[in-house]
This record gives sequence, C-alpha cells and structure tokens, in this order.
Amino acid sequence: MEINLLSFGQIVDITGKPALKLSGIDNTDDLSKKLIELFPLLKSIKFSVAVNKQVIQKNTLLNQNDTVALLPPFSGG
Amino acid sequence: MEINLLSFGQIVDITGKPALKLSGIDNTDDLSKKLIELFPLLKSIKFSVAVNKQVIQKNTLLNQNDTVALLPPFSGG
Amino acid sequence: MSEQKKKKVFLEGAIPPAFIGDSIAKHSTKKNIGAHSIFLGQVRNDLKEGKTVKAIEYSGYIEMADEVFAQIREKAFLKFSLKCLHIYHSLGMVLAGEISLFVFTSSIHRKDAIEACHYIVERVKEEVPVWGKEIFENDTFIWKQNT
Amino acid sequence: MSEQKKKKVFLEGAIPPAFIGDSIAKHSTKKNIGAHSIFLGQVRNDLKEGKTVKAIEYSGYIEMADEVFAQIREKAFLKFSLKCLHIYHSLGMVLAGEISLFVFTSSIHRKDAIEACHYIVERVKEEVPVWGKEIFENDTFIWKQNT
Repeated sequence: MEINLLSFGQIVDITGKPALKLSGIDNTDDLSKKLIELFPLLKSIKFSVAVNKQVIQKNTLLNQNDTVALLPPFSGG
Repeated sequence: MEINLLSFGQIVDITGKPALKLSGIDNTDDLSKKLIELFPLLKSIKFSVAVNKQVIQKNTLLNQNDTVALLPPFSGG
Repeated sequence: MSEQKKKKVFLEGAIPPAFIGDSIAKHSTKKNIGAHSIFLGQVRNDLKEGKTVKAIEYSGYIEMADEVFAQIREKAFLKFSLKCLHIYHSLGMVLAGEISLFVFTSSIHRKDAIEACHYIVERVKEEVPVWGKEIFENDTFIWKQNT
Repeated sequence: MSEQKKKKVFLEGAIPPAFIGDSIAKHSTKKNIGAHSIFLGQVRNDLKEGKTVKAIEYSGYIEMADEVFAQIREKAFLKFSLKCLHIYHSLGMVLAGEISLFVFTSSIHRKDAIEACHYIVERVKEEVPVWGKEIFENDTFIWKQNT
C-alpha cells in the first residue's frame, strides 16, 4: 500500500521535498512515528495532519493512494 | 439684540428659509416658543438646537450675533 | 504621524471607486501598516410607498459637521492605535448604486483598524449634522431616517 | 443571488489597489446594497532580530485551501444577510507595502457587512492552509507566525 505525503511551509525545509510517496503504513499514528524516524527535526515543530484535505484529530486508517499533508501553523493573510 | 437662525433638512421646508434673523429673544426656551408661534408645523417634528455649533440640552442664554441652528434627526452616511 | 488636524471630508457628489483605489494605493509607502479596514455607504434604490428611490441629495451644517468630524477623528486616535484615518462624505446628489460615505482606517494589527472603522461609522451616523433627501423616480421626495 | 459556488481566490503576487477599485465599481449595478465592508492585509516591513522584512512569499495547499474558502463563504452566507462576498489572497512574492488579502462583503444594512467581514478575516487567518515566508533584506528568511 502506498500513500502520498505532502509537506508545506517550514516542513518542506525539513523533509526536503514537497511531495513523496511512502509505503507499508496503515494509519496516521504509525506515519507520525515513521516520519520522526526519517526526519528527527519534525519533533521540534508543531504541525497538524490532513488526510485527503481533512484535518484529523485522532488516529486514522490510511488507504491506498490517500494523500496525507503535514501542515505547520497557518500564516496566511 | 439679534440672532442668526439656521434651518436644515426638513425644517427648511417649514421655515421656508435656510437662514433668517430674529431679534428680541434672550434664551433658547423663548426662541422655541417664538418659533412654534411663527411655524406651527415645527410642533410635529423632533429636532435639536445648536448654539454656535454646540448642541444644547437645556435652556441657554443668547447673545448678540449668536448662531442658533435647528437640527432635525441626522441622516448622513 | 499626527493626523488630528482638520481635514477635508466633504466631496461634491458621489465618491468614485477610483478615488478609493487611489487612496488605498497611497498607503503602499507606509510600510508599517499591516491592516486596512474600509466602510462604504452606498445609496439603495429602496421601495417606499410604491415609489423607488433614485438618488439621495445630501446637505449639511458644514461648519458644525467639520468640527464634529475633527472630534470623531481625535477620539478614534485616542481610543485605537491607528496609523491613518480618512473620512469622506458626499454632499449634493448621489444616485442609487453610488457611494456617499468612505471611512478608511489603517493600523499595525487588524484589531485596531477593524474596531476603529466600525466605531467611526456609528459616530458619523449619530453625530454629524448631515441630512439625506431621498428622491423618487417621479421627483417627489422624503427625508431619510437613519436606523 | 447565489454566491456559494467555488470561486477563484488566489492571485499571483500582490493585489493591486486598482483591482480593489474595480471590484467596488462593479457593485454599482447592485442597487439594493447599502453597505460594503472591506478588509485589506498589507505586508509590513517588520524589524526582527535586527533585520527588516522586505517581502512575504506565500505558498498554500491550494486544493485544500479552495475547499476551506468555499466552506467559509458558505458559513458566512448562512450566518449573515449578505448580498455579495469576495475573498482574494496572494500567492508568491508580495513586497512590504503591498496587499496580500482582500475581503469584501456587501449587505443591505451595515451590521451584516461589517460583522461578516470581521468574521471572515478571522476564519481565513485560522483555517486556511497558507504559509508566509518573511524574506529579509539580506535574503535570509523566517516563517511568519499569525497572532
């Protein structure tokens, strides 16, 4: 199973890429662990997670081709 | 003693003139009585009175050349 | 910057949208401004007693109104942290669809500009000796009532 | 008039003052409008750690932002009696002194336009996935924090 991972704002500075693909991850809690492993600097940043453009508040199952976005605090306007 | 009387808005429709001079009036209460005599239709209208551009709340003495304005409810904007 | 001096508020006729655009453009040199709030009053084609308003003709007690506008400016600068404040009001004929009041506040952070703009609009409606005569399509009229 | 459909919000670069003037002018045909309220966000030349901000470069999660903007529109139309509602936000580079956010509400009576405009500005700042990178004069940067 493969998901699309999008990074925005200062998180791109950490992941190095605005978009990448990850496989073998079933839910958002596992994803968070995996991301901290891959990018330890993420620990220092507050961010929320959107699955298919919906911000999630708790662990969420992921399906093939889901798009998961890492959203640092918004600063539009 | 002479004062300048200014009328505005719908009050001009009643007094017939935006500006006129009145004499022999010492205070604003007397002025109000005199005006009702001269223009009975004024009784039907709510208005405030300004002496020298200051809205007054109570009877006010008038001096030579004071400017008294009859102000119907404001409707700017 | 002191803006408390007496400024020209009254404009003859409607306030053109391009005048508003130009006013906004002039603030691009004031780079410590982060927020602008603007209120525009537009003349409505209200239906009253079966007749449609085609225009409002504004008149005012100008000498007094200028003083009241200056007091409103002064109070707004004391009450809010403003970088800029402009108020314009029409005199004479303004057609339905045209703009008769333009209030423009600017501040570092949005709260001041937004609250000051609202405050000023309410003060202008309540305190400034200006009157609007609503002219109907058949050229009869009634005197406008503010709500 | 239904305005709840998804509309184009993002503009490349700064929002020109003349664009705002033109937007205002377009409403002169809507003669039942009595009040417009406008909020403009302008980029400030803030001094941070001894360096001056010369521009903000905006990026966004556009697909999600478009949905959030549409939801904000919908909520505003439900909550307030609005005749018109427009929201524009910059993407890319906006220099200090230039405008990056333009919220424009119109209603019959002023209360709705004023309150809706304020409501929308707060929603946009809180809910829309857009990020500003503050670029200093020496071309270093920090990520903007909304307050």
